[in-house]
Amino acid sequence: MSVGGDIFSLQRSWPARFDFLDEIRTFVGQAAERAGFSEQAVYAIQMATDEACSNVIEHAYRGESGNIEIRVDWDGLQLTITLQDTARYSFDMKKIAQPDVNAPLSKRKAGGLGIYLMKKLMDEVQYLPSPQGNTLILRKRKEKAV
Amino acid sequence: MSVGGDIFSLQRSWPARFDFLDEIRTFVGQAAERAGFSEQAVYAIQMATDEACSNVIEHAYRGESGNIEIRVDWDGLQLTITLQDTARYSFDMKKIAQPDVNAPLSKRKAGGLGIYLMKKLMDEVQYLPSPQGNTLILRKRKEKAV
Amino acid sequence: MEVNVKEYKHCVLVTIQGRVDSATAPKLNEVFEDLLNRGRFKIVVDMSNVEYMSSAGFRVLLSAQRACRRYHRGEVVLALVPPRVLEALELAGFTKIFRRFDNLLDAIGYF
Amino acid sequence: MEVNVKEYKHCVLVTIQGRVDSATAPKLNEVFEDLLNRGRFKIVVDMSNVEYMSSAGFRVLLSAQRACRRYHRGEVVLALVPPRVLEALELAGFTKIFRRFDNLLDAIGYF
Ligand SMILES: Nc1ncnc2c1ncn2[C@@H]1O[C@H](COP(=O)(O)OP(=O)(O)O)[C@@H](O)[C@H]1O
Ligand SMILES: Nc1ncnc2c1ncn2[C@@H]1O[C@H](COP(=O)(O)OP(=O)(O)O)[C@@H](O)[C@H]1O
Repeated sequence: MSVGGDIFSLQRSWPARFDFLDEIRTFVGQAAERAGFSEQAVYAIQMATDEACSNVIEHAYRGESGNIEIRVDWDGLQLTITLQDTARYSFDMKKIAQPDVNAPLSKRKAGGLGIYLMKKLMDEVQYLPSPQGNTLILRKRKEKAV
Repeated sequence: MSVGGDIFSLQRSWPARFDFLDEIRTFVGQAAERAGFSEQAVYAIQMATDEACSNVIEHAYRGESGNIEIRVDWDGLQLTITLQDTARYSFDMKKIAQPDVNAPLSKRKAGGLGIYLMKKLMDEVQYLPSPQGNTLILRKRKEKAV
Repeated sequence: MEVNVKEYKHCVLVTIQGRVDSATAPKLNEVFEDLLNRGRFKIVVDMSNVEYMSSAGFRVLLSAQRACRRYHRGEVVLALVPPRVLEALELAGFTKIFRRFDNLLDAIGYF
Repeated sequence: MEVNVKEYKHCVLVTIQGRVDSATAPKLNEVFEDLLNRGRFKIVVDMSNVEYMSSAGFRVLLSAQRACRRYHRGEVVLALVPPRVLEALELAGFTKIFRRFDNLLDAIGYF
């Protein structure tokens, strides 16, 4: 079997609760490994997905119950993770200010790192809000083998 | 070969200088190992011999040059280490006060541990002074195998 | 995630084991809050057994650092940060905010 | 015998390697003398790599302890004492005079 050679799609759904983050990271981590990503890239993909799901649970569902459906697609070149919620709240991602990661301690904001990290960790982050629920798409291309 | 089974005698001579203590410990240590003593007993025999030689160099030769002749005898039951010097000074071992090893720090004397340790580490310590030089005999019986 | 606290004369060693995410970060925060309430502002965090830490964990570290550095009364330092965690901390600009040590003795001895 | 010194904020770590006997003890004594002259009275001695120590070494430790404890200005503590060395220290009654630690962190953190 040529690692990363097989094209695949996986899909699963989890209750929108923090205690499922662990399972979700395992799910996308295994997919990223199957796609042949490096350990470093696998960690990045897991972290970006965690940050995305944490935001959905915290800011989109805001304590209401619901699900997050996660779909992972590997096309041989890039991994696409699509998060689908049916939450009531959405936001305008473009209006979120970037955190100043060079600010000294006294000027650092408490939060606001999630989206920033997602964008740094992935090659593409796309947010599609809708009244029926929101879609977040995370993409990472395979790094060239060394 | 049954360890500790062979009876043997070894003899060597060293200049009465601290920098030979290392060799002397190796010499008696190897003999004690050959006699089948435990690692703990080997260490005790090395330490007692070191303390004895240190005393000869420091208190008997007092900076004068000379030799220490060491003979090791293993008779199958006990190891006898005989130290022979030709030093000018001797002393009365019975008159040496035992250190108070239970004294608190403020009451502890700086030295005076050598003879005490020799006696604790070995089964028998015998000192035979003479105008031609002094003999110190250290004996350790083989502990029973467990 | 497991958190262990060992109190030394001049500092406290907080050892984190496992994964710190939105689910577990509150427990970590409680540990720091307790130390701060008891006036312990010099803190070494042993990260060597952290398998994962999300921004929820970073947030806890940042707020602890802010509380400890206030009035120059102390500091949070990080020891033995695993490479993956370090990369994420770097992205977040946290390596400028936390002194790091690559051995625990130096970290404890720093205080 | 090799002796290494690492100075921390509140204490000094003295690491002894090899064999301490009448030949090498003076070198160990110099290290302690130097620390005492510089007002460093809180000393952790890492004994883990001591292969052998005779009463000449014990004497050096005792005199350092006496100097450090004077005016309650400090203390010499021993860390990771190997079993054979410990047995001899016990015979000499030194285990009552030196606090011991079975890990370096606890020893450094004690000061
Ligand atoms: N899925 C989401 N739904 C609604 N609002 C969101 C969502 N994700 C992020 N936000 C908004 O964007 C802000 C920044 O998010 P983020 O960078 O993850 O930092 P944090 O969650 O720590 O505030 C959040 O405070 C929230 O207001
Ligand atoms: N071989 C020796 N020749 C002469 N005097 C000795 C000898 N061994 C020991 N002594 C005397 O006995 C004292 C106690 O010896 P010891 O217990 O080894 O302690 P230390 O050598 O540290 O003084 C010595 O100070 C010395 O006066």
